[in-house]
Amino acid sequence: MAVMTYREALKAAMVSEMERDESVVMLGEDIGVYGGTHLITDGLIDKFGPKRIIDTPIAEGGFTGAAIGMAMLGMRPIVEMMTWNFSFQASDQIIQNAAKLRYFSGGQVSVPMVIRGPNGGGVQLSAQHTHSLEGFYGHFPGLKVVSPATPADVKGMMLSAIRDPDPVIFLEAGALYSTKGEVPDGDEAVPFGQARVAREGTDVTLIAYGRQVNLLHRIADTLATDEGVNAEIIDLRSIRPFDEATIVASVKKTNRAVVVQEQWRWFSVASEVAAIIQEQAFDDLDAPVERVSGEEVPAPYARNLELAAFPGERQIIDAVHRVLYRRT
Amino acid sequence: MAVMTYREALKAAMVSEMERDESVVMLGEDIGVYGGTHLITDGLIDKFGPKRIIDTPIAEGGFTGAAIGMAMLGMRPIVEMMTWNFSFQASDQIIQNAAKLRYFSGGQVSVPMVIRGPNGGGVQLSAQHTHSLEGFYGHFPGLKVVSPATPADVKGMMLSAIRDPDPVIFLEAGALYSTKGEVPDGDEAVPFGQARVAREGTDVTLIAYGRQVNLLHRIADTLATDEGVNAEIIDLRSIRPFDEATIVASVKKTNRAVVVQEQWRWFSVASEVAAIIQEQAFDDLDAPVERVSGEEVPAPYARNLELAAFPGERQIIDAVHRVLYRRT
Amino acid sequence: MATTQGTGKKRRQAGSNGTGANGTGSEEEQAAGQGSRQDSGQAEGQSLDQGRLMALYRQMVGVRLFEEACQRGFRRGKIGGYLHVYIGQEAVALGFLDAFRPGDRAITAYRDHAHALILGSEPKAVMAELYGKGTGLVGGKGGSMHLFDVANGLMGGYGIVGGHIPLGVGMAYAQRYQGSENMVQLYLGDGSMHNGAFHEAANLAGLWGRDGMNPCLFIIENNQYGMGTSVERSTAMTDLGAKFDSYAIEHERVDGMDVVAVIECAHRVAQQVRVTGKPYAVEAMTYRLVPHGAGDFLERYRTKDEIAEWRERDPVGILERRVLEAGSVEDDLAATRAEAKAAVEEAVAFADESPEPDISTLRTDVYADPADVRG
Amino acid sequence: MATTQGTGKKRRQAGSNGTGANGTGSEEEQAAGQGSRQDSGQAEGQSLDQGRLMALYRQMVGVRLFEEACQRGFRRGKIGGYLHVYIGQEAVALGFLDAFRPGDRAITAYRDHAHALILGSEPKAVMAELYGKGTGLVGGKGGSMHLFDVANGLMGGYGIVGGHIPLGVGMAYAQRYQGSENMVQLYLGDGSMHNGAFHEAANLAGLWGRDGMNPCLFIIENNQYGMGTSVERSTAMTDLGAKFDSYAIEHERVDGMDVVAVIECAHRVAQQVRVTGKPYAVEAMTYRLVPHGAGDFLERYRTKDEIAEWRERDPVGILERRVLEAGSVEDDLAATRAEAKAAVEEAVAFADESPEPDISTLRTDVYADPADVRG
Ligand SMILES: Cc1ncc(C[n+]2csc(CCOP(=O)(O)OP(=O)(O)O)c2C)c(N)n1
Ligand SMILES: Cc1ncc(C[n+]2csc(CCOP(=O)(O)OP(=O)(O)O)c2C)c(N)n1
Ligand SMILES: [Mg+2]
Ligand SMILES: [Mg+2]
Repeated sequence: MAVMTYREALKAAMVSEMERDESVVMLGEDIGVYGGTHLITDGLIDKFGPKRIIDTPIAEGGFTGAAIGMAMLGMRPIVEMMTWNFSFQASDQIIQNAAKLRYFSGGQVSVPMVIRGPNGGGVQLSAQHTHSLEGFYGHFPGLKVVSPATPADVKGMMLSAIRDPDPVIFLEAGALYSTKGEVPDGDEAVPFGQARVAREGTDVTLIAYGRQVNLLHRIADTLATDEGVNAEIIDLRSIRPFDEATIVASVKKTNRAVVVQEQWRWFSVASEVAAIIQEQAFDDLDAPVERVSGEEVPAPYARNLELAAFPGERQIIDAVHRVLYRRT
Repeated sequence: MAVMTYREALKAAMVSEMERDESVVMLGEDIGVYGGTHLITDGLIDKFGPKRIIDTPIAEGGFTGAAIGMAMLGMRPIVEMMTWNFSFQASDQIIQNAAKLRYFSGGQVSVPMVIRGPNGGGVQLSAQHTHSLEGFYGHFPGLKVVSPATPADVKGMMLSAIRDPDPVIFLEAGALYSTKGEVPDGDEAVPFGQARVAREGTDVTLIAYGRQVNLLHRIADTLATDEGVNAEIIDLRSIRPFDEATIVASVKKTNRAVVVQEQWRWFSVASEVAAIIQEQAFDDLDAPVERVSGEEVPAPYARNLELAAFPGERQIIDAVHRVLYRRT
Repeated sequence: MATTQGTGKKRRQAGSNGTGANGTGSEEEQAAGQGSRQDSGQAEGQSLDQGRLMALYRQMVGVRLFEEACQRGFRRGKIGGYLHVYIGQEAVALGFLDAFRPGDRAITAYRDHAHALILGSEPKAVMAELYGKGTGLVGGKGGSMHLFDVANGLMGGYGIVGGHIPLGVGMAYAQRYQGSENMVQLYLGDGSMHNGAFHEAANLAGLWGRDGMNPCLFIIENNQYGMGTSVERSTAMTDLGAKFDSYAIEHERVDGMDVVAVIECAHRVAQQVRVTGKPYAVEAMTYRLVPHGAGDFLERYRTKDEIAEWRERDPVGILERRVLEAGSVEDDLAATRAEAKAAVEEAVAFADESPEPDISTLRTDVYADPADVRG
Repeated sequence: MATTQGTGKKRRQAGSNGTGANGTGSEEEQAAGQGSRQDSGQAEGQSLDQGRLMALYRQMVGVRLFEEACQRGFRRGKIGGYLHVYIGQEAVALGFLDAFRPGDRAITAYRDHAHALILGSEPKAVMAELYGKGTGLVGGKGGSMHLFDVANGLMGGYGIVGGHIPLGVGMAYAQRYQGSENMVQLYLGDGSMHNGAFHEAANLAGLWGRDGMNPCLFIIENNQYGMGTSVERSTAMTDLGAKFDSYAIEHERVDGMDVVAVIECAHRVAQQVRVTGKPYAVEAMTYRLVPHGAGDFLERYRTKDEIAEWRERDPVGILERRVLEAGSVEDDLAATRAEAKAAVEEAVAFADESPEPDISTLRTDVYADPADVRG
């Protein structure tokens, strides 16, 4: 165990895999000479050289597609989206090629690649630079989609992602790059398809992923100290494949659930979670599953507006009170 | 009232608006000289000339973006996606510009445009040419998304779409172009945000949009004749803005709901519908909301596989039996 | 000129089916609402007199000081998000916008402060936008990357590289379709030219221009880098203007550090674009004298020497020398700088004191009808 | 040659960090598994003897008859979805694939039957795929647009215009990275060149080729139309080869109706690409003698006369004349056609009699691990 930042843990996983496996390369904008806009890849071009750390022009579709071609011949490219907001330009390559190649080639082709970068808002980047795309990409069969929230998970899931035989959409919590946490030493891969019980509790199940998980920890503490409410927190972390069992088991215990997400409500991860719970824990639910999502507006720039656009403690506590039938 | 095909009704709406309003133009691939790959625009270039019926190169992102620019200066472009499967190449323009321009310009700019074309599968076009994108686009604030299933609605909703001050994603049921139906004469615009009760019933609420609505009619008849079950059918038709009230009212009456969609289950329209119902009709539900969706696979080519990949009568009737607690 | 008449005919045709009339009408209204800029009528080759040079100096220094104030505001935490300033590139926008006429439109990427200020946006409103205030140019909703001033012809401020280029081409089509004599100034970075959106849009411009339906002037702000990637490391063919040959779009290169050279070019090519309705491209050679953005503190991708060399060609310095040659004295310049400084300080004070946007505006401007915002 | 050595060095470098070794190994394995094609070693300018011409005629007629059988199968409802045949364009793929070596890769769009057949795919398996049978080349999952035969070097069959182009460029990088001497033949249509994916991919190819890391041969199948839109109506600059100047990629044009001319070009440029590791582009002038696809029954976009003129240059006819000149007699040709006809009939019978895919295959090949398919 060592204490590391999310950034360091992420980098450590990629470096160890690149040292272990020559077929792993990286492509992206300013990941080499510049050092990476979020310094995730800082120094790697000196360590691995320009044939493995490939600086690209501003052509997300082109270099993502090229990486798919590399993967089809047995390489294991890691593509950096400087931020996921730019991935719409690559969505045709991701959705039409990466996700479907194994299928429409009748299993003749594999696409072992990782597409990674910061996702989510919170630093006033406004409308075009603020998206939370778990549901957007998670909708498509053939893709795997993960959203780690802790340094330990970002390292362990990146190890799994690079070794995965299928394309992985790796959505990093950009706002958490500098947060610290305990990280197991060595080769501790975290498998996909397993949610994490981040806090055990008995009274209500709080479900989230990415930076909202940290928000839930604060709220759970408040609820415990101020109201004696013992909340269980589930960090989804793997969006596709999705772990239904862990959520359902928790709700069968607590009989109440609140799902929190930064992304917009309509046709989202929270919609699916609510649908799953009512399907599989119908008789155990003492209240409707509550959803707390981002406001139905493009992200605004002004600080006060941006804060109001994302789920806040007040809203979440109100939702908890509703499922507990308590007055706020 | 006149009987028309879905294709004729769609075309009639666009032609009448083009005659009424000089600012309406069309852009797309092979919509002019060729006549339109689905003959929706057949003959229009002779009628309106090449400045209003604009044949484009194969550059979905480019001509969709150009149409956004036209709309920003007060024109009302209608962009044809030859099929919606090609719209991933335009998704950056649709999601980052069309949807958000009014917001990040502080209301200085409007984008009155329609993007239309056939959506959904069923004719063995296989993985890259089979998508049902209601949830995919419906997720984004700033867009309006509609999915008409009848000739009357396709005409009435196209009239509303062209006159709408905001960008409209107009998802036509490609498989239904040749289906016939009664269409009101003249200027009968169908407003957005209102679901349609396609069949009144008392025992169970069946919810769908697009070509699955016709499937539900067949099933409702079967249920009525074979089992004396009186199903209510709701055609969502407007995906964003969404009509929650009509669904909730129906479920409060029937106490049971089955949602059917061609699109994949995860993070989809059916997820949202189930979430809404359990939120707003929790105490009225006698059974969990059932979802019947497309198989979690890219669309296969072979006829038998494709049929197995889409919701079939058997699956839907089984779901109805489950919500009715009947043995199948 | 055949082309001209050809275009004229085409426009008359457009007019004849009614759109011309409509179009022109609305265009004129807009023009009316745009006192802020008048084309200087600078003719080809004609040299600039002292008064004009001094006026340009006032504007350029105004932009430079404004951008420096932005950098301070960012360091002091008053400005959030991303901040991209125009320091070193001022002569490009200042020179081309000298040929901007009422009813014309300008569109650019996120490095957009200069374009707004030169087109006549209130410095107070621009700074307030950067400060995220309700008095901002777009009400605090967009910030530095999304400046819009439609009344003055600025159609934005965009954050996705390449994404705004098709919009500009479509606007140029609309102008002709509506029967106006106006044009679009489409600003783009060197780095954006390797993006597919550029290729698709430029091809449409060339195609539509063949029928006189695309009065679009592509202005390449070639500051040598896309973030940390030099032109040489972005493409094997580094003559960016020549890339327009693929679309049959004429092009030339201009010294983007010398506003006088830019102005000469701007008026000449703008005139051609207006008359022919065909697109044209100018590669303005310039340099970003400061980091790409706030995150760019290392600048490993370029040397101090390189920056120093380009500083010799700082557009402000070059214009200063020209103003002095034209007969002004250092005191005039100092006085002008002082005025500009005062104006910027006023803008900063205004931004600082302005209130945050009213929270009720969070849900406005999503749709024309607020009732469409649901959930 | 400096470039060669330069490239050689680079490859050795790649090798020295181990990938070369790995790569070459795996490449050789694959090569071993690919008896089906051997490079004829046709050298520059060298003319083809009667035997070679006859062999080419056999292949070309085989493709032509296969495609005609597909059209019948579609009309009879045996083939669903979209069907795009290669009739009129046979000389292009046949000529370029003559320079294909074990370990090379080919990638193309949806008009892909010819490429599969020429690379050695079983006509039975190809026809069965079109018939949607479990015995099909990809198990009935892809259909006409998605033919894959990885063992023979065919990396697909893609339905989204432009979408496959970046993949081919990435494959060429991988080949060099893995230290092989192989190359990629990247087929693209004239219509795809106006798509952003082409621009971004070609720019990467030029950039990577500068370091000898992109042995990619772009083969433009210029059949004059993208569906119903002619090259002239798609772009104002119709010299498609010249568009590669924007990426510093060398190019030439070849008569795509004369397989002998194509073969001469193919071997010469393929050799250059292998040696230099740099991309190269050839614009093959050809013509689609049939409708674009099944939906294209009106063909308003071209005249009967135009089609008739091009029929004069039908690649089968041109090759026939060459074979006869070389000394064969009409009987030989008739015999060859009969053989080919029999083979196609056999393929059709096989496809017809083959069973539908087992329903259990619906959920296979989504992920490597079927357990990842959930819900
Ligand atoms: C599609 C996309 N990819 C990446 C980015 C991140 N990014 C912002 S500015 C920039 C460099 C753009 O360079 P250039 O076009 O030359 O403009 P300049 O900043 O030099 O004015 C990049 C890569 C983006 N905004 N959009
Ligand atoms: C992105 C995209 N847009 C539109 C289509 C529909 N479409 C299929 S083939 C075709 C024409 C392509 O022309 P070209 O590249 O010249 O190839 P050809 O068919 O002539 O061989 C079009 C527009 C598509 N498949 N993909
Ligand atoms: Mg630049
Ligand atoms: Mg073609």
